[in-house]
Amino acid sequence: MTPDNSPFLELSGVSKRYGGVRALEKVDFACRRGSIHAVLGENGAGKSTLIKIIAGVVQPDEGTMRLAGQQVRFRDPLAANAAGIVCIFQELSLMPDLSVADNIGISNPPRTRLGLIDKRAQRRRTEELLARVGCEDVNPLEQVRNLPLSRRQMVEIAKALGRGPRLLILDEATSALTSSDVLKVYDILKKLREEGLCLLYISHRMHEIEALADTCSVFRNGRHIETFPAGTRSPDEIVQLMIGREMAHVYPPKPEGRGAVPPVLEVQDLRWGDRLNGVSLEVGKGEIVGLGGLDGQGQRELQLALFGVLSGLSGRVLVDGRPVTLSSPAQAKHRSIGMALIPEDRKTEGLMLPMSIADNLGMAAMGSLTSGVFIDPAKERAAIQRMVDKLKIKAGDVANPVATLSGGNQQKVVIAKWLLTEPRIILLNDPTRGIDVGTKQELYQLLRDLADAGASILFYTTDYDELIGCCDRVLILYDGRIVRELQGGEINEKAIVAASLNLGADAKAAPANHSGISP
Amino acid sequence: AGPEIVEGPGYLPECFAPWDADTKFMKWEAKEGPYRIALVNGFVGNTWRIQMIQTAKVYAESPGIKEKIKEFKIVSTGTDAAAQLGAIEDFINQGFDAIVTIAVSPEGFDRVIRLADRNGVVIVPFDNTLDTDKVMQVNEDQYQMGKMSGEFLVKEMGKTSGKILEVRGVPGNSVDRDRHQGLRDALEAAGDFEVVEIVGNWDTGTSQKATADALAVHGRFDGIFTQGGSDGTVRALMDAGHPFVPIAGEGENGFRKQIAQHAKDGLKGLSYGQSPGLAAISIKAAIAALEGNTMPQMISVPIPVADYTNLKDGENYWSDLTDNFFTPNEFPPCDVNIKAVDIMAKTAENVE
Amino acid sequence: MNDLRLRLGQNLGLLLAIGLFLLFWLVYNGLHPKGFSTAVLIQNANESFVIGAVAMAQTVPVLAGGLDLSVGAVMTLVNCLASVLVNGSGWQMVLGILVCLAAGTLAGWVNGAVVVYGRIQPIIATLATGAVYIGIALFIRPTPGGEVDGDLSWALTNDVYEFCATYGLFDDGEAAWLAPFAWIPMPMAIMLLVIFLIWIPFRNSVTGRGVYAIGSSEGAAYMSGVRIDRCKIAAFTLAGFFAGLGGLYLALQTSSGNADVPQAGAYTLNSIAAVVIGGTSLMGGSGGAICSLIGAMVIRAISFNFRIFDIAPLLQPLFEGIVLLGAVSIGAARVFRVKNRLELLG
Amino acid sequence: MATGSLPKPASGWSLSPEDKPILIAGAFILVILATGTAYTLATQGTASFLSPVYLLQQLQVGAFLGIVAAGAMLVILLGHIDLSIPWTLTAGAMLGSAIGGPYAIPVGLAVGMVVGLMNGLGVAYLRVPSMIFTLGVNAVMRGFMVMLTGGYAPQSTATPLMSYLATGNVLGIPMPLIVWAVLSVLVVLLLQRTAIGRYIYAIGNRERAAYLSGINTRMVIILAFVVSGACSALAGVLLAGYSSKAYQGMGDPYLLPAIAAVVIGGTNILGGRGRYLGTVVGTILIVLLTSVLSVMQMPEAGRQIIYGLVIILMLLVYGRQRGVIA
Ligand SMILES: Nc1ncnc2c1ncn2[C@@H]1O[C@H](COP(=O)(O)OP(=O)(O)OP(=O)(O)O)[C@@H](O)[C@H]1O
Ligand SMILES: Nc1ncnc2c1ncn2[C@@H]1O[C@H](COP(=O)(O)OP(=O)(O)OP(=O)(O)O)[C@@H](O)[C@H]1O
Ligand SMILES: [Mg+2]
Ligand SMILES: [Mg+2]
Repeated sequence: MTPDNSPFLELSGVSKRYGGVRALEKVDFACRRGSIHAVLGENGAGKSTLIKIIAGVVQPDEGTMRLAGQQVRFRDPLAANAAGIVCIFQELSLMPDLSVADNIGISNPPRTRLGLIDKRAQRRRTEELLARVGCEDVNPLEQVRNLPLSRRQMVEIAKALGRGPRLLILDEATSALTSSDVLKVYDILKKLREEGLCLLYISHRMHEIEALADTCSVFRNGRHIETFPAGTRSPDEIVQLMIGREMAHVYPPKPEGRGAVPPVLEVQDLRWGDRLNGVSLEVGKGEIVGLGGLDGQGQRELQLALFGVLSGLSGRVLVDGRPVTLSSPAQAKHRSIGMALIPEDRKTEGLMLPMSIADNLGMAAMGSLTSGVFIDPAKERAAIQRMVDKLKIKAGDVANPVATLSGGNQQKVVIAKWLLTEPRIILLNDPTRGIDVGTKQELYQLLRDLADAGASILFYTTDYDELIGCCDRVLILYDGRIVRELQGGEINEKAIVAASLNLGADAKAAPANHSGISP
Repeated sequence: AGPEIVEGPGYLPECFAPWDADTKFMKWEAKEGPYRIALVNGFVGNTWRIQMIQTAKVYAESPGIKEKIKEFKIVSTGTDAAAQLGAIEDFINQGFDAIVTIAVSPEGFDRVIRLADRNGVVIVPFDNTLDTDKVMQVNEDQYQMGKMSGEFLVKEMGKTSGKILEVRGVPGNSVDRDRHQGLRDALEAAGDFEVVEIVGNWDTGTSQKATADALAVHGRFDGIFTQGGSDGTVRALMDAGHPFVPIAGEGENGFRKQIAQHAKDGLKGLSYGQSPGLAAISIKAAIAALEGNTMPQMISVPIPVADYTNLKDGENYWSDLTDNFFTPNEFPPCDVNIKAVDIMAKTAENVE
Repeated sequence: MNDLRLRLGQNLGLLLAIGLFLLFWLVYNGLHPKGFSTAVLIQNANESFVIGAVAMAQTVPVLAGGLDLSVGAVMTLVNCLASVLVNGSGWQMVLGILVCLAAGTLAGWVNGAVVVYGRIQPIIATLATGAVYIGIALFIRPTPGGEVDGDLSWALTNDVYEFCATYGLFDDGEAAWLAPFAWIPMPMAIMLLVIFLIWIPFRNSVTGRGVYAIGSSEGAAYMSGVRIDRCKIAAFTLAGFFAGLGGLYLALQTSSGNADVPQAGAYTLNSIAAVVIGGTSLMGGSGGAICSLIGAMVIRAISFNFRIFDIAPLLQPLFEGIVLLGAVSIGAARVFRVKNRLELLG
Repeated sequence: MATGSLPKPASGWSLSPEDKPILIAGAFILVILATGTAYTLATQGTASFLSPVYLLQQLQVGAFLGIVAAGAMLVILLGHIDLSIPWTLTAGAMLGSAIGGPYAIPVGLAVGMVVGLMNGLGVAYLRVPSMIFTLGVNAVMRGFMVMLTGGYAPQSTATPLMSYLATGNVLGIPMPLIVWAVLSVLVVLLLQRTAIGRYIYAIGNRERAAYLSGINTRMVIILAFVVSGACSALAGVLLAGYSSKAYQGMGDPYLLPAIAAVVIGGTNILGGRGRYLGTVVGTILIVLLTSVLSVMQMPEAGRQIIYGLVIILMLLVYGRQRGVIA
């Protein structure tokens, strides 16, 4: 099914294999100018491979690509870029030590007569681009490493815009954005569409697709399944196309009317620098407590603090009523506390990418896999197999590097690694980032099962749906403090958004960068 | 103003012997004492240099010299020519009267010599000397050491052909070059010898390993010349079960102990010594020059040599002391009487 | 104001190094009988030039995220080459100097090519090429020696006045307009020229910034369309040029060449120390050649003080080691201020 | 991949990237021996390089380097480097023999461990790059030894036990080889069968993730440096036994060859990947190459060039590193 007016980009018969894995199989694909084209599919369906081929990052094994009618083949991203193809990859492509301005102007900066970089002009251009994505608050001289993840993603978008794209590709480029930023991105993308750009949009967030896409293409197992105009299929139908089967309920049912549960984790007046300003909370046995709020209100710091990563804390943390001092993850992991943290960035914080899947799975629970000083191979193999089965990790061979797994399966490995330690308190930081709906559903079920088995879960997510669907209680952080606790029926989008903006609290306006959103 | 070139004979010829008949004599304007003298060492980190520094320190404190020195400073700059030249220039700037030095490189002193001459400073390179005749230098004759060793080997082997193992020193160094040349000239003059060359870096372990390899591959040698790390060479010989053969080497106490112990089994050894005591003689020469005496441009210090026939425990080697120090240290004609045992092992008894 | 604070914050390491240098250098000059004189300045500048150039050489590959263990070897190679080439008539000398600089640059380019096209880790690739360069240096100069033009050597190791006087420039250096600059030591003048004509333009070029980008995140740089290969080769090539400049100057300073293996090794290791003391991260991405030049000057200024203070000669190496260890550990103070331990981990 | 804890399926002809360097280095060893033999056949008509005496002797001498390289490898696997090897080795040997008697060896090893502990503390707690901290520690140890030697010249003679361990043999097998073999077994067990071994690879791959996995990364780093220090000191003690004395600067010829041996054996210089067997093969390669070049009386210039080219060549044939985006 090809669009009627002539396609801007056209792929025919494109295949790509990685060893035995068929990432793409005889794919025909086309997209038009002036439209937003969504690419959908499960984890590992081949979406990223598709756009990597378009963007010149990898070379197809066979097939041809035509751009505006011309046959093309890109050696590297630079060549694709020259042809007007700009890509915002799933993995951020910013240089953390360089300033925002240097990042944005990295490949084609304004130059002086001598051919050197014109710093002043570059700065001006950076300010314009930042303004265009609504990030006026970011200083162009600031090093990117000092920006929070959500700002970085916005800088990434500004950078892409600065390169004058004809075809703009966003591969899960919004996965770390807060909903207010997402709205800004919507506006930008719609404007670009009007300007006649061709946009490829990959996201696992169905409502983003609904809000934006003109056309949708679904991929499954490396094959192009179907392309259809947006709105002609219901979300359930789309999901069914993606996973090739019927979807049950996304979220498992919450347990009803539970009585008072004894708190396992208690936090009293926790403070850290200017990021945590007196957080107090309790998490009971078997409870899933959501952490909500705008991004960067101290949720990440709270979890890191509990996990022993931060120093210079004040306040009290009690586990099972006993005060504990946590000064390292090793201590937090210890059986007497039994804490686990699923970190935000799986590639740098969760996994040793070049090491095998098996090694990664065993890494946190090494203590329980050894007999005496030596690792017990039988015990280890059994434990790993158990986790692969339990989380349905799609891996050919657990001796392969974990880097060869798709993002979703990598995330499962991170979670499985911690499940092996049999944690009683689980801290989750955006665990479903960049994960397809099918896998998400499995994860939600898993969390509920863990809670039912007695674990206490503190679940930070930027996705309201997850807070609503998954959590027994939701705590909203604002400026390093808990401003609102929502329970039962109170947990709805309106309440969450209102609390996140700290509306209702006395006249304290939301910070400038997050204004402009109406619940 | 730099030194004047004058006619000999020089001052105290029994100590400050001219190198050869062609050696020029130099004379600086006499200066009032006491003097400020600096010793600019390069590399530090082997026993020889440490012994040299100790000797210089003790000598500067010794009666008769102490009174003539107002300030005595020692710095080690490491194997960095720029730093060494910088240090020398710095001491010239600071107004020192004489600078005694072991050159990191035999070249490159043109600039500091120019500056020294402008400022009337006496520079005395010793041990690793310079390839120039513009300064007064102190050394033992390295070529002669090689030659003497070659002649000794020929004499002890009692034949005019055979296979000789030559364990060389640090490649590229002028000392290595001169000793090597001396040996080769002596052997060439005496007959038809096959020489196998290996590099021992003047280091016990390296020469031991290189010797072991050569023995394993070449089988038998009739004589051995080793520039340094001599005890390692002998040890390799013993480990390989190679019969003892005539050997010429450095002045390490360990080597002399081995000779003394095994001479009767055939380890007929010669031990010459590049003495750390050169530092003391150089200081003495610097003072003599500052006092306005006529000095040879190149001072030849007699080579302290001993062989298996005249080794004497407690006199030119010490069987109860560590292997590492260099036995020849004192030069009575120069009134340098600092014994190696006194500075390098004075607390050896206390250590037990 | 805000910008200034940001810039200062991004250059704390450099500020610290400048502070250290001033501390050591002012104490030294204060106690030196001829402190703060041109003679002392010339001597200090001469002594610091080579290590400074080699430290700058080390910096560029480090910025791109790789160490160059061959800088000392390239320096030595060019030093030996210069001892053969830099003499004769004026034009021969100019040609000799150009050939020497070109040789250093070529050696650097080879390093870059091995790293880029051979895809070998820089640290190990340059360990190997360094051995090759030393071997070539030994072939050129099996024993130390050679002859470098005496006048040139004298002129370039003194102040600007002496340089003009030697070559009869600007009324033998007496020109009135020259007076304010006459005291500047030639090595300092050369270094300033190199910084302004080579380093700063490089830093502000697309390729130069690409070097920083690669050191910061190679994958991101590639995705951003940075020409990785070109930038890496440029980094190593520029390193070769700087190292060659150091070797050339050493030849002028010593009017000879010396293929001294330990000396080459010492220069390489000192260059890394200088880079660290100057505040350039060994991980790459931030810092710069000027930082490392200051770092090298700190190292030198420490040893200047050994000639002023009376320290027992056999204690000096220990003292030196402790000061070095202290200097490189100063950055560690940061560790105790960091409240988020993740920031310390790569 | 790094440790291959679970068996891999037979992947046909293709070698695992970990095995390839080992086989190639092994083949190169044969090339070196063949070249040497051709030389001796031509010059003396003997094949001395193939004689058991020569080979055993190389293994005996290689053991010193092998022991140093074992320690160096642990540190390199972490993504660090230990430049303090030369003077740790020397200090272990000098202080060990200064004490003498039955305590010589324990004291020597303890010295190495203390130096390693200093390195570890500096790297793990102060977070100073190991490249530079160990360089400083090396300078300090050298200064310390210089200070001790002047005027105090302690006893430097190796004890009989040290000499026996370095030059004795059991059933014709040189003792150092046995010591090396025992150490190797321990290192292999450590790397492959203990949690610490896994942690070393994990930290070498990504320290941040290892830390967040609840690994006490500081302890692991310190431990690796302590083991490296102990290995250096052990080599020093044996070397003192071999030369029957300890002396200044005895460790200088060991640093670069040890690093080269580790790298030629296929260990990634940036950490995280490498097998111990590779280090053993790399050691033997370096020792044989040195020895053959020495016997062939190759001048220093040629020797340096050959070392450099061999390293580059080996790494080139090992296959080029992964691209940037892998
Ligand atoms: N570099 C690679 N080496 C080996 N296999 C790869 C590689 N890159 C991708 N694959 C394989 O190709 C298939 C398609 O991957 P791709 O990244 O395109 O999926 P995706 O649709 O983007 O998934 P996700 O939604 O998880 O991002 C996967 O099964 C993966 O195993
Ligand atoms: N280096 C590699 N070697 C082998 N296979 C790989 C490699 N990289 C990726 N793959 C395969 O490619 C597939 C997709 O990888 P990719 O990282 O593109 O995931 P993704 O589709 O983007 O997933 P997600 O949306 O979950 O992030 C995986 O299934 C994985 O098996
Ligand atoms: Mg993808
Ligand atoms: Mg992915």
